Amino acid sequence: MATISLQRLSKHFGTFSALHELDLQVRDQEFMALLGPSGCGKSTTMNLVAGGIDASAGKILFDGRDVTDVAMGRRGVGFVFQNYAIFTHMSVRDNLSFGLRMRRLHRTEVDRRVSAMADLLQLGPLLDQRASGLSVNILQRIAIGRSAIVEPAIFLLDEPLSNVDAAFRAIMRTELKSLQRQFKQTMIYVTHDQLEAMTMADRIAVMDGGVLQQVGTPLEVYNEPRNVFVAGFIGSPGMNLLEGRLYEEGGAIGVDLGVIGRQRLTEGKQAAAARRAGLADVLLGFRPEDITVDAGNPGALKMAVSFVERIGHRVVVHLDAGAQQVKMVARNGFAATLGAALPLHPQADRMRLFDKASGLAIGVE
Amino acid sequence: MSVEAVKAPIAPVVVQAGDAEIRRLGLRLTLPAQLLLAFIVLFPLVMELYISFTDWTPLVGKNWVWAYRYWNDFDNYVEVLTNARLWGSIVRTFVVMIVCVPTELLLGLGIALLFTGDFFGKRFFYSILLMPMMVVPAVAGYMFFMLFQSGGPVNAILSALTGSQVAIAWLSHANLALAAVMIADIWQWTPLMFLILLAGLLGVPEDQLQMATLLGAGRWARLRHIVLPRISRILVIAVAIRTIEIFKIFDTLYIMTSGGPGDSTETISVYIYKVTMQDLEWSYVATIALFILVVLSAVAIPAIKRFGAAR
Amino acid sequence: MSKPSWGSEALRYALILLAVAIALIPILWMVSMAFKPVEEWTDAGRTLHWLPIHPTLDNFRFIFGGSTSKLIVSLDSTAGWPILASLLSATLGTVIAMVCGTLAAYGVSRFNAGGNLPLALLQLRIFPPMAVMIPVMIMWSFLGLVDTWYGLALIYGIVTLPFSFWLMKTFFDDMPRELEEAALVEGCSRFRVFHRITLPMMMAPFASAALLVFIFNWSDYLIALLLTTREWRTIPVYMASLSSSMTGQLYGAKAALGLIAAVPPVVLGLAIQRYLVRGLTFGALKQ
Amino acid sequence: MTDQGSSRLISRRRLLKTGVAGFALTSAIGIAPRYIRPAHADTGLAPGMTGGPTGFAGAERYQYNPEMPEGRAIEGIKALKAAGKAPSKLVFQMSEGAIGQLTKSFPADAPTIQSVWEKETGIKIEIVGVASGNEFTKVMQDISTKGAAFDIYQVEWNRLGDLTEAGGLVNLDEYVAKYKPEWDDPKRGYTGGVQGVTLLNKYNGSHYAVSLDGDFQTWIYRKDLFENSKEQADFKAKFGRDLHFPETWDELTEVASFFHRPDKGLFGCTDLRNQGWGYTNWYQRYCSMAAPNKLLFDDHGKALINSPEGVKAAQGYVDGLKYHSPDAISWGWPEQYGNMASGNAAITCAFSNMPKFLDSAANAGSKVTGKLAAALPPGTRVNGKLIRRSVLWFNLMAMVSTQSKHPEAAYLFLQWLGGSRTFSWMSSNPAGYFDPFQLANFDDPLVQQSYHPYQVANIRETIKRAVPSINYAGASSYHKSLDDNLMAALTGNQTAEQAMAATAKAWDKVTRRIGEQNIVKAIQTSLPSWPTLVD
Repeated sequence: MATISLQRLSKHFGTFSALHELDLQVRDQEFMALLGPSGCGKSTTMNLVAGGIDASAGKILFDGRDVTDVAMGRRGVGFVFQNYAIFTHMSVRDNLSFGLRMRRLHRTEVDRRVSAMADLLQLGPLLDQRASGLSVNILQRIAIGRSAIVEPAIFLLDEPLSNVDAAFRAIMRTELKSLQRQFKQTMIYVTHDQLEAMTMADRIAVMDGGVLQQVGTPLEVYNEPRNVFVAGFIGSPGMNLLEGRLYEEGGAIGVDLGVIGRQRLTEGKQAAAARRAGLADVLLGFRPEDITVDAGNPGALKMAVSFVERIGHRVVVHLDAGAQQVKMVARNGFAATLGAALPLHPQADRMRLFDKASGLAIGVE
Repeated sequence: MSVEAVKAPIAPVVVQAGDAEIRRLGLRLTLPAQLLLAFIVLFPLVMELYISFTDWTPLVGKNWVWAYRYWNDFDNYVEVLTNARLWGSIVRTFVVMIVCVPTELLLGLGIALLFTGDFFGKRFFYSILLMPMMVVPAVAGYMFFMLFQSGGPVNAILSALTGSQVAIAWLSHANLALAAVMIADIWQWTPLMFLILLAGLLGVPEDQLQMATLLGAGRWARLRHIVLPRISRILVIAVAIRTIEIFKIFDTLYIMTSGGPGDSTETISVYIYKVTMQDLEWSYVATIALFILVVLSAVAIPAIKRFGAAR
Repeated sequence: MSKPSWGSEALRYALILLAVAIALIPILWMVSMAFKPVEEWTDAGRTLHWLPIHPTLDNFRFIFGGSTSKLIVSLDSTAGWPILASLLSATLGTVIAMVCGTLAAYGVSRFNAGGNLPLALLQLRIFPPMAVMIPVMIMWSFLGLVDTWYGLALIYGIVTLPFSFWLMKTFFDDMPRELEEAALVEGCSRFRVFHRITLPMMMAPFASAALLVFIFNWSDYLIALLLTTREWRTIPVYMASLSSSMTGQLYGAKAALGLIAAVPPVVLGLAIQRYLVRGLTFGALKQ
Repeated sequence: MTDQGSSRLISRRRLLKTGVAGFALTSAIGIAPRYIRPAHADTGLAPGMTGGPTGFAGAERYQYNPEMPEGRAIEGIKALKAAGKAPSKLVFQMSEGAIGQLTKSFPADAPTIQSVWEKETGIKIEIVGVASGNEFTKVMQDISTKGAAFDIYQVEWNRLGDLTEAGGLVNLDEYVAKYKPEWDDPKRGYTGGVQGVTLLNKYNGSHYAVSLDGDFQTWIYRKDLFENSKEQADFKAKFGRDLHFPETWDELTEVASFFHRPDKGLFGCTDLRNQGWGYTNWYQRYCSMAAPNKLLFDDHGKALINSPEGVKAAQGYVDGLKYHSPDAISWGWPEQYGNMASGNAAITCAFSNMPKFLDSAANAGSKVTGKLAAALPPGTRVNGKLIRRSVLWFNLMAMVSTQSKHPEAAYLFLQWLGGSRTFSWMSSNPAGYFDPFQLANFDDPLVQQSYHPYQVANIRETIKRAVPSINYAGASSYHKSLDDNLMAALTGNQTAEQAMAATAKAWDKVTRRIGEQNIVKAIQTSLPSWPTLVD
């Protein structure tokens, strides 16, 4: 059992506020990803949890136990550094057994657990090699094993894949995920790569500018972005956001996008929320993947092709009208001629509304 | 910071240039050094080998080339192997080594550890702590000669600390004199250890220390398992350098005590100096020199090679 | 990383200050002695004074020939010449060591030349100079180099050659060769390459190495003691003659001269701090 | 003593008068010797004199004419110059502490000796100082490295044999014959006449050196302490006898221990115990242990020191430490003089010049001015007779280097410098440690003035009781082993017995190396100069 609960956790470096009143609950055995652009405060959060730095304000609780003032050595957290910080002057075995030896465990016990861990990580044959000059995925295993072997309640990983080449990342990701399942440990995983977050995390905490933006499962943050930042940050390319005004016409509600055209909204909680909001300036959001082109169907949004990006299996079509741009992801067979105006049909149930002023999603609690 | 020792020379820069040309160039470049080396090695070797079989001394008033007239077979060699005072000086030199090198190492390491992390005045203190090793050794000798007078500062400080009138005659008592010269050496050369080891410490990756801490390692455990292993090579180098220098120790010591009282602070170099300049037994000294040369070649050089190879 | 507690900080300062004190006291004593008048030189049987009661420049005047009424002792020569002797011999010695050392280092580092030279030089470094002084004295007397500043410089150059060689070698080994290679491909002569590209890049390391070598030569006592008799006695050798039947050891004069002798190394040493580690470890350690 | 001195002065003036009368007469008859110039006021020379210092009271005593060794030397230089064989300068390697006697004027209004020589000959004297104690090392360095740095060496007398054998010294017989230095002049010359010259200047029957010193170890004590009534009372109370300077070594132990108060910064005795110098005390103890002398070798060159006497001497030497400064083992004579000067010792044994330096108004550093007195060395009672022995040791000599391009000129300078007139003037000069040893020196008022009558009288008496230390080939080795072993005994690394046994063994080895017959010969030649006087 290990839950982490961060309560109004803040960290200032002088006048700069690296983290502002973060509230975050991590469940037991949960794989929580801290996602955000660099400087969003995720690493700060991690270091606070690890105990590497002191909090300026707020509390850190492990299983309800306040550890805010506990020295990092005694918090019992496992840590995997960006570069793994392997003790390259030691053998693999000594790396794995380090934590146990520090805890003065009996030799036999140490050996038992080391060999167990080695089997688990398939490091058996390497045990007595010097840790220097091993391949990254081995190093990652050692790094994880070294921390896991002391059975920490919590496991922190600081962008472990950031200095691994792309081709290798896929393998590492799956390996990491499976390890996490085996250890059944609570993990906090810091990354700026949403792909990693999406594929591995149970839940994602999206952060920006030291403020938590949204917490949720990968799908939640993808489908129900709480604000324009999350909408734009998650997904590649991010969600299209078109400025417009709400209008009402014959009981039906829609968004007036000016030169582009008018987009009617299907009745539902969004429309309801929109009504409640009154005829305000809004942003209409829909994902590039959720657009169909249908000349036959009327009431389409008209935008001209400005640029075509062909990325193998798919095509990203850039369109614009006036000052507004939209990206559309199509199958790679898609034929588009520059300058040609296309009739766009965002998938009705996938459209989202955001308050232009606050940037918050409309109709999402 | 990285470490390297005697390493095999690197392959030539430009491959397309002919080997012959490269060889010629390399030869030309190294020639001056080679000549100097030959100049200082060849003649001395031959000359010392020659007179080492004779009884020749400048006191006989004839040039060394006539030394064969004083041929005495292996007497000098026997003397080298049996002369109690020579061996006394050798043993004494090693005693100084065994006391000073570890002391300097530990003190140096200790001070270096104090200098990890940041604190006010770090740079300033650092510079001051380096000063002793920059004082000309001969000058340091005169300095400590004054300091260790029975009416001098050292006793004054001891008196102040103990509260009783201390009047130790440091340089007049066999063992105390030896202690005094050791203290002088430690004073002057601990800074070197400090300098080197601090450089080493700064080279230990921060995240590894952090990792060790996370894994529950305390101060000492970190020192033992992370820091020391990581600076081991540096330690070896530092120790090697001091060992070599103490093996040759002369200036400070000679000025403080000229090897006295009696022979109680006589080290190899001091002994050789006395036999050379005061007793003028030059053929005997030549034999000692050859003896040292043989021993060094047999011990030191292989050690260096091994150290160089194990990188 | 680990949060420093107030206590440990205090302890750290206490220990550092202690070390600093120990490092400074002998030096300060010499400084104080240099400014003490004759009467205050020895405190035998009396309470010891850390600072001069009546500070004076007499000691400095004295070693530079200015007579001080207190000392009825005449100096056959003033400290002027010895200081010059130390300067000249140390400087030329440095030039010899650095030129030969650098060329050889370049040859070994770039052209794999020299064969056993590196090891031989190391061995030369380890060997106690005292043990070869007899043949050296004989050679030098044969070549008429005894008691000449250039004779002294020559032996200095040889003694510090291993040092300059190894230091420069490590510098060359570290230096990226791409530039040289490029220039060579451009068709520059090797000399031009060395002169136009290598040397300029090597200036800072070279200078620091040279300063260190100078400090070593400047610090020598033993060799000068054996190879100079009269005109070109260096500072430490000359210092020994500063004792008198009237006042015993001329502590003050020695301290004054010692102070002068101590200045260049300290200044130069502090000036090249960032190269010290590398320098003093024969280039074995780099920062 | 003082009366004697003044009476001498008077007689001297009378003598001068008659001298002047003498010239008047001879010139009247018109057979004025060609070299006598009339004494012009501007030369300042006394009538009949052709050279020497002028311009201060008593200068005439140091003036000379070509009838005198100094004058002959000057004439010799002139001849050399005429023949174009004279150098423009001579390099003189001097023991550092003596240089002042050539370069500082004494009395204040007098010229310096150097200037007088340079004025009269035009030959510059370049002086190179060597720290005292390093003379031999430096000279051997010059000889063995062919440094040719010097025309004239100055080394202690004991090294004469070794330096000659090393081929470093010019045989001066030819010049001595040619220029007649008159060292053996019965009125003005060396004490002991021919014997004295042989002892000091000759080795193996030839002249190799010119003595510039009289290093007979003399004993000095603090009369302010010895004459202090309270001290006397305390002493009497403690030992039941009157306090006076000790006559025997045992008394020395008592008296010195009595005055030994280190806590008050006063040491009982501060004679030397250090390497290279201390063993003169052993000499004095040892040689006084038989009547008339306890010899070092027997007739076959066998060492006699491994004997009860040798051990007793060594033991006394070691035990003496307890009433010395704790630093004594590392103190050379500079420290010793300094210690005495600062008033921190009651008794010492030193070179005869100690009063000249420490009992001198000119020496601001000295706290004992006017408080010193001199005495004969302590001795040993041998069947009723008191044997007191000092030792002739060190004694700086000047020698001509075989590497000199101008040996003759160099010799002439030494004849001039070592002549009884110049040397009387020089040895009186408190700026250096050359000591008087010629008869003329002792009579000289200036010497009397700077050495004080009490010490001059003491020196005369001490010389009569001084044994020569070893100065023949091997001396360096003999003394080295004695020195090393005594030091080992001092530092407690061996007993007095062991020390003497080891030394005797080493001595016999040296004797074998050099050849028994040579040593025996040398010993025989030196025997006549051993004292016979017993009290």
